[in-house]
Amino acid sequence: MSSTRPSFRNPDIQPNEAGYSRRDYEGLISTLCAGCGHDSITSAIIQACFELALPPHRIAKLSGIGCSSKTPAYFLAKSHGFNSVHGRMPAIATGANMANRDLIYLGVSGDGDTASIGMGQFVHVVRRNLNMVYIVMNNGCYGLTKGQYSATADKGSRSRKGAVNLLESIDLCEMAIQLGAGFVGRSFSGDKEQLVPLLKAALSHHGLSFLDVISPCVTFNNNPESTKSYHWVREHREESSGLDFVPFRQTINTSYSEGATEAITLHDESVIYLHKPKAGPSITDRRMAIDTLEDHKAKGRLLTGVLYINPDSQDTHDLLNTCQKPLNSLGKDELCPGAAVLAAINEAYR
Amino acid sequence: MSSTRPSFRNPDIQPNEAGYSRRDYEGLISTLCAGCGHDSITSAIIQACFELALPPHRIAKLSGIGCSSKTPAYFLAKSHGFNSVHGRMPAIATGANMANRDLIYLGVSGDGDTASIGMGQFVHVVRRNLNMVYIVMNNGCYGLTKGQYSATADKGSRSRKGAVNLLESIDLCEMAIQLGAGFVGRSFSGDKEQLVPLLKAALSHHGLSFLDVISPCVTFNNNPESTKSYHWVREHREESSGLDFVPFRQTINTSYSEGATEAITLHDESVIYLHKPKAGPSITDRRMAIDTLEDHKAKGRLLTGVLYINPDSQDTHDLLNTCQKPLNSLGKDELCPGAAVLAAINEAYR
Amino acid sequence: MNKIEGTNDFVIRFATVNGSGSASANNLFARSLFRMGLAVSAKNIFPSNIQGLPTWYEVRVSTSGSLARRGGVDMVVAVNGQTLRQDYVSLEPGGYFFFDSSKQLPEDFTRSDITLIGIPLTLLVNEAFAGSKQRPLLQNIVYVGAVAALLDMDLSMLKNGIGRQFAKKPALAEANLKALELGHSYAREHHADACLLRVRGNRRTDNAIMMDGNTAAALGALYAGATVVGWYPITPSTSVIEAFARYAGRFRLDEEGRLRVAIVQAEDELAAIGMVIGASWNGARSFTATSGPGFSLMNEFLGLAYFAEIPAVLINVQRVGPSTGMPTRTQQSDVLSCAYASHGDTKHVLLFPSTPAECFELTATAFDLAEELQTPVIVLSDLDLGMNEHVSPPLEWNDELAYQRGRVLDAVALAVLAEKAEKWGRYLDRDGDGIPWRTLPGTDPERGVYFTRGTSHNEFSGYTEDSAEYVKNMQRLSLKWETAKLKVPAALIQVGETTPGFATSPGLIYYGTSYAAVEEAAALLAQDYGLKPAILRLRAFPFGPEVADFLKQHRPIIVVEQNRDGQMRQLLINECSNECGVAPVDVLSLTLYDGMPLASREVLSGLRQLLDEHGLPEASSQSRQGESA
Amino acid sequence: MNKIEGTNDFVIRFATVNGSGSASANNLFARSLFRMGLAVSAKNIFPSNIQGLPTWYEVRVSTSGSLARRGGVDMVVAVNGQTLRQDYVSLEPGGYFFFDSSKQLPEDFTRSDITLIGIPLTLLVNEAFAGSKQRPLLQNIVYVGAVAALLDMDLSMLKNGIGRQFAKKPALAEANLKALELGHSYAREHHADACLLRVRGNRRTDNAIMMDGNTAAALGALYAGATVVGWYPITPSTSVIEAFARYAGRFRLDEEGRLRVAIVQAEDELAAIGMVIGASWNGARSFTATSGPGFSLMNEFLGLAYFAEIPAVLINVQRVGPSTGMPTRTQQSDVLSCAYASHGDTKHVLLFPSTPAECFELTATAFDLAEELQTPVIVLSDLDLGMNEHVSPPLEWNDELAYQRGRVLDAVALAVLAEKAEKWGRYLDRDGDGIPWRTLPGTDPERGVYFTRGTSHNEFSGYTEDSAEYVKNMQRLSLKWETAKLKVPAALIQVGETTPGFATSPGLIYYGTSYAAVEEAAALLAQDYGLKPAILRLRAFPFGPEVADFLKQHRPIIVVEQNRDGQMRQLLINECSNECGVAPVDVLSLTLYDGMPLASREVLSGLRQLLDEHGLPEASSQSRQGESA
Ligand SMILES: Cc1ncc(C[n+]2csc(CCOP(=O)(O)OP(=O)(O)O)c2C)c(N)n1
Ligand SMILES: Cc1ncc(C[n+]2csc(CCOP(=O)(O)OP(=O)(O)O)c2C)c(N)n1
Ligand code: SF4
Ligand code: SF4
Ligand SMILES: [Mg+2]
Ligand SMILES: [Mg+2]
Repeated sequence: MSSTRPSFRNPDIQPNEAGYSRRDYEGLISTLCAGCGHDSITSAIIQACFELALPPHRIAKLSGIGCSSKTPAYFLAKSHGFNSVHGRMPAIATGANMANRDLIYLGVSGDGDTASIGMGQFVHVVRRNLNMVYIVMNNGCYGLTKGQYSATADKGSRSRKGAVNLLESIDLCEMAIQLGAGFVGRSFSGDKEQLVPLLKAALSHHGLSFLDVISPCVTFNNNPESTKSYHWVREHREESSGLDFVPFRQTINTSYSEGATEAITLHDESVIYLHKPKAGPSITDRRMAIDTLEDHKAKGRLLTGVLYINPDSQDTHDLLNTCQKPLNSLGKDELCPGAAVLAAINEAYR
Repeated sequence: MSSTRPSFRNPDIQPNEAGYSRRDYEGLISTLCAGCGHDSITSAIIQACFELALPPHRIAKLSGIGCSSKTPAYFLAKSHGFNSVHGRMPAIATGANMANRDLIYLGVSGDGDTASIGMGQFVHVVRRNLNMVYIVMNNGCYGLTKGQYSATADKGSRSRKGAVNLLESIDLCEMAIQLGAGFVGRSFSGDKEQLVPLLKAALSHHGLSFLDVISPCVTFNNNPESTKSYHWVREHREESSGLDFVPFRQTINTSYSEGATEAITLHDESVIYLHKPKAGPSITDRRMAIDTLEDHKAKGRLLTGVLYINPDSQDTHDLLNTCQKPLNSLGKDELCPGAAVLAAINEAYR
Repeated sequence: MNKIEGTNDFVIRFATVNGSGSASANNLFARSLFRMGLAVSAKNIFPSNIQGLPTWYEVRVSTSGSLARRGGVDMVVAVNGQTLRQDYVSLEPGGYFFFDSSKQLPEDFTRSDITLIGIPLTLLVNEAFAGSKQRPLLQNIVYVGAVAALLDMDLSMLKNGIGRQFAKKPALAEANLKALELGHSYAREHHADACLLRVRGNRRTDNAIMMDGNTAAALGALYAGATVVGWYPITPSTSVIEAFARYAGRFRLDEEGRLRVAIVQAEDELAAIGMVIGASWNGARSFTATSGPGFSLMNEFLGLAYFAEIPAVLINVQRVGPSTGMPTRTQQSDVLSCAYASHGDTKHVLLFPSTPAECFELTATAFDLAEELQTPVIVLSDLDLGMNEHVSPPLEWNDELAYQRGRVLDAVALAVLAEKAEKWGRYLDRDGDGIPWRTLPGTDPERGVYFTRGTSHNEFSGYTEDSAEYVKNMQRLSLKWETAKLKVPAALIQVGETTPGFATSPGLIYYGTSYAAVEEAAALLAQDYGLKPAILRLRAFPFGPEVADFLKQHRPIIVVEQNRDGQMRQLLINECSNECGVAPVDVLSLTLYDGMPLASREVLSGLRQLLDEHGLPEASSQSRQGESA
Repeated sequence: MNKIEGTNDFVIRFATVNGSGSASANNLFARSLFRMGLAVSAKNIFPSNIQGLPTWYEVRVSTSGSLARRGGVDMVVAVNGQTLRQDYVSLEPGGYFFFDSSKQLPEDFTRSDITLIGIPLTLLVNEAFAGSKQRPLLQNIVYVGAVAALLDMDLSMLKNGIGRQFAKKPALAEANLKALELGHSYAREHHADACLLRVRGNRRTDNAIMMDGNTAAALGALYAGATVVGWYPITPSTSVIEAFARYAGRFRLDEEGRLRVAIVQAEDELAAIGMVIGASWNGARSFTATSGPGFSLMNEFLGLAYFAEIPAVLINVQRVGPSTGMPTRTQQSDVLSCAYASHGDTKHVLLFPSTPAECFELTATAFDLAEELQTPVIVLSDLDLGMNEHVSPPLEWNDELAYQRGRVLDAVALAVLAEKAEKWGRYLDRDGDGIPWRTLPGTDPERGVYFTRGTSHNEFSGYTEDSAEYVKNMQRLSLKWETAKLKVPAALIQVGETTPGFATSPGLIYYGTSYAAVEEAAALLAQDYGLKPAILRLRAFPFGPEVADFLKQHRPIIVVEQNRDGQMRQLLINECSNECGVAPVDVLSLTLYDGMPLASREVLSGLRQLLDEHGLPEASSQSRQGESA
């Protein structure tokens, strides 16, 4: 389908351009339920990082608490990871990113972790446009505490026990777009074809990339009346546009425009090519993006793919005007004004 | 301007239909800065409650922490009040409302109190559509802690000290509409003509009524480059539509339709009449409401007035299917299953 | 080899995989023993995970009637390949290793001090239930049947249990009964005399129930008239709310089928406790249930409730900390953080139930106390008590007793006050005990209104920055604390016997879920060493005068608790030592905090070690079998 | 009437309205006294409000050099109508009542034991500055000029001060100088001999600075190399961050004008501390500043940092609790909640600065300790220390000393380890002191990676639910705590003298901002009663061995602190009494917690009362003038 997808047939054997094999991006064996959507996302993350040839140790994995938040243990065993507390991944990510702007930050959260207890932090990390990838593994329920509805459960959705959810559902993508995220996408754990390039594009974007990935909980929320079930998503999904992602090293030598209806160049000169069914509204128009989302919702359809990109977004460091050198690498000479200055300061207080 | 505005000229003397004078709705003397927008909102609240002839003791006033959150001490001295902790008014309001669905809940918050520390609670109280009026006295800054930017400060807005705010601004009205609030309005502390009927309508609505009232902080954020200053708001404001509110007792006997382009009947049969410049999109259409808001923002204009109403909204009690009788009034006979039932329960565990 | 033998006195551990249905089979087994009248303790040791990881279920039966975990394993039913080795090693010498002989055991499984009991579970089931999707579930029942055979246990209770469980699904009932027989007859046939453990029905537990503490606490709240719940899911407290919701759905419907209760799943624990405070302020009985991490998030609001004097009931089902810790293991380590939660000078009332019956009783009491004292009351349960099913006295309720709603002035009372021209202020101490009178919103058009705040306030709830008014209010709160000491449930004391070699009888202090293990250990002390310590079981904080008395009378004092830092010991010294003059050096700490339900053997050996220094005599009688573990 | 007299020894209170510009005038006055070399203490007593409410500014000068608030008021400058009566009443007999005589005093102001000094401030200003918008501000300078005249104070320092302040606005400087003269000459003319208080320059405070503790703490963080700040505004901690940002803007710019620091205004305190933890985990020095309510919100995250062993520096500028309490009053009441913050078994390192110099020093130390111990370190300041300007030794920095970054393995160290085939695990105790080695993200492609978690972990940071591994880890944390005792700043001890009538010299223990008042009270005890107690000033928790020694040696022990419940006393007993055997009854509590900066008179009278029972001798010399207040 996509001309850019690497053709390695046996990725475990053939290394990527940085010399890492796919196995170098794997993690511990998952302890999640067999069939859990989260495991598929885990493997898409592995694939995306492998394909992008990211050095694993330059990635930091962060998460909150929940089945979803356990996944960082199951990918990228060569990356430092931080499984923090419930709903507070964004704060940890913000601090970590402030300390070292040179690493890649990959945050994983759940819909409970983000849309309930973590709502405040979600809103504000988006608003600050922190340079990170923020993935919500969205199953509409609290997996780890055994299946309570979460705030992303759709109104009218039915749980395994038959209870109908009457509360409004929170659309995290729409919120993220509204709040100024630079990159927003939605996908489905069951569709690696879409998820992998989406992840790659998100990893290359400068600023906050938010990905809402519907990820069925087979144990507690996979009955067909649940809008977060494999069945429902497969039936109601629509793709915004086909997506090719061409990382910056390749863009220099290649032109991949055939058939693409829109090409968006990111900060690092990677390019996203979109293949839309018809030449629709541009994905870089914030209001259009929201409108398109709402349109699909009104029709009872779930729109997936890249939903919005602002290729020029400024991240938190840009906004704070911090130096290019990672703050955690500054030496005492760069940090401490010294005794002589202190004498002058003392003087000013006499 | 409005045919329904009561014509009492000296409200201190003439009582309302419930026999209360305007003074019965007043509170302690304000200790806010002279000229603070919050004081004007206070007086609009007094006016609205007086005009609606609400029995003061049937109202509960709730707030968080901040200059704004102090105001409940300055109105409705005959109502129980609860000045709680920073950002947590919604939780207190939720509990209180659950305990007694028969009182009127008037929550006051600030933009710091709601859009920063209180963001999570704001989102979720809206989502639950709690039957209350939720007022944000929005000055774009933290008044009580001396003027730091809040999350509603507009991007590009300049503080008194000259610092430019680079972060995205949060539009609480847009969020509230998106999250399912039943009634959303925006106003300006400097415009009582608009604010009083808006408050009256909000008080009559069943479900969550959210009011974002721009309320300049004269001490820390009233320079003309601030988009929350008297000057700026006066220059950039636009009214969605003129507004008449006719409480249900009066609607029975009167017809006030002249010139109105839209009439919306609330749950209690009160009617809101809108007078729009031209017959525009209906205020009961959620997506239109968001669109109109965004339209004005794009033009650099601040839209005020009723922004959205869902006259059929279901509140938290409706969603939870709780009994009509206030829970705090139930007696032991209605609450306690008794020893005989307990014996049966014990039996089931043998 | 000496096989372990005994009737109604052993420990069996089922080693299985979670999410595989073994829990219900194991439960069937334990409950059947209970129904036979045995003193049974059943501990579910499960991972923080939904499916596929090792789980153990430990069942102990005791002739002495002890309901404690004992320690040590006499038989292991090792049906989880992941832990086979560990389970093999864990077995006591003389014990029985029950395994699925469909597969060979590893070659180095060469213990000669145990008895191997192989049952080809997989093969049996595959054969008998070919094609059935239920096979994995039925396999669990097969081992139950086999174990029953080994113990020479009457099958009727097990069959009854299956009947009850599948009352509405006869096909399943039939399959399960078949599986039970399958295991039973295989074991009979192939391991007829292998096992010397026996089960015989008796009547030790007449009238008792077998229930988890969370259900009991939920019922306590229901009976006490709780109507508003704000909560957020967290293990191991979630089932308190689930049980409450279930019973409310049955017993709290009005004529129109509407609920006389509002249960709000909050967005987090900050909101949950906020809702409780809002509802209580407005006159409803309200509560939340949570565990450590959630409790930590409630700190700010608890200070508000303390200072603004708003009732609130909080059930903290403790798990292993710090931080996320071990969410599915038990501990008593939130004592200090609960007692002094929130910044500033704050103290909170705590209750410590020991059994499901007490979870019921003390939760109900918590509502009375919270309203009488106008302050938060925290019921400190724990995972062991809350989630394991305990044999317990039945729940008791006296219909004659009224709810104690505390000092609330209604419109009539306000009118009377006004007539008598008596002063009322929200924080005015009219009665000299530190407890003021409150009013509820909406009470009266003219009287009794006040403004609630977390800022400093005077007697009339007016905002104040006046030093004297602030101090006066804080001192009244201290006085209220003194009043609380006399209102909370008193500690329960068992008198000891003067012990040769000791100046006084030593004093044991414990609380909560430690009770069964401590009581058993104390009984063993008496039996084996002739040492009969006095025992005090704390049921509440603040401590009543009986606690200081006890501290005064006994040396040494040993406080047994399930945390690292001896948190309750610290509270005892902080709060009582001024009164009773006890020197901290005389208050010893026995802390056992590995996350497992307390085992009597561990307590006993800990006590012995501590008492040794004080001259514990030689064991008088024979050391108990297997006690060396 | 005996007028109060004295040179360089008095208390003046300015009673004004906040937001009226009086603060800067009062400040000018106090700083001028300081520049004259006097020992001056200046306390701003302000409301939790922005404008229009009563504010006091209390200036004390002492010949003895004490920098404490004294208690009592010798002169009040009563220019706030709202508090006129209260100010009138508050005055000591013999004192001076300075008022705006543009208006008449109420008729019932009839005290005959004080001297009235009327100055028609409003009239003077209206006349001299007709039409000027600056009138309200200038009026403040007028009273300063008048007070200077009454004290016979040389105007040069005041004039200098005005010159400095308005260096860039000559027109304003001129107006202010005129106002100063106006007040001065009016007072000279009309009240020439009214006042017997005098000010004479001397050199008591050579080399000292006058600074608020928050600025000093900010500088400490700057010097210690803090680069990431997560914070949320809250009184009285906000100015720590403001000062830090100000200095960072000057001293932390790179060549391109970019900041070598990231200061993030968080959405709340949960996020603020989370950012600190994230940044510290990633190898930056990071801190936050907050106060009580904010601290309560940080409980959950602090438990994570404790358990996952992540450095974090937190400055808690305490205010009056519980709950919102009195946000603009001072207290030391977060001691217990900081020491044991978060659920589960947790303990945190606390530091207690007493002066701005120590705010600087201990904040810098906090960063070293946090990284060396890999744990949160909380600097416990308070509103008095943080927001009032104190005369203090200058800030001191030694350029030779390196930052102590603790045990971090970089790529080279990892390679060396690998070569030597030595084991490394994130939580492995290689050195036997409980402190493990950490690595930073991004360090090395192959080595040193680990997974950080708040769940239970083994030595290699793997998730574990194993009881033994859990306990081992917890015990290592206890060992680390023991190690910390020797690393934290030791308590400072002044030896006492054996006191007639006492078995040993009594021991005074205090900490933090109480220092000036306690030291002065102790000096007075010695002077008036010949009683010279030993004094121990705590500077850190956990306590070093010197603290237990001190507790062992002195009777009685008196712990002076600014909270209701004697929180530090509890910590002392909890942590030391096992070692030193002190009986809690011997540890007395002097708690003064009304929210005002501690006054030496109050401390003295409190001490006397407590010591009386132990046979305090009669006052030897004359009781000090005015001390009866
Ligand atoms: C403060 C706190 N509250 C509650 C919990 C219990 N808890 C653990 S995971 C979880 C919900 C997880 O839901 P989600 O984020 O959707 O993840 P999922 O398991 O569905 O992937 C909760 C409530 C906790 N760990 N900490
Ligand atoms: C937990 C907590 N953090 C911080 C504060 C300090 N604080 C008091 S009011 C306030 C901000 C108020 O801003 P806003 O809600 O906009 O109210 P305004 O004063 O502008 O009306 C803050 C941060 C607090 N009281 N509690
Ligand atoms: S419970 Fe649900 S979310 Fe959790 S691992 Fe199982 S399937 Fe996945
Ligand atoms: S500081 Fe600002 S918000 Fe606060 S009272 Fe003054 S003007 Fe109003
Ligand atoms: Mg989920
Ligand atoms: Mg504000």
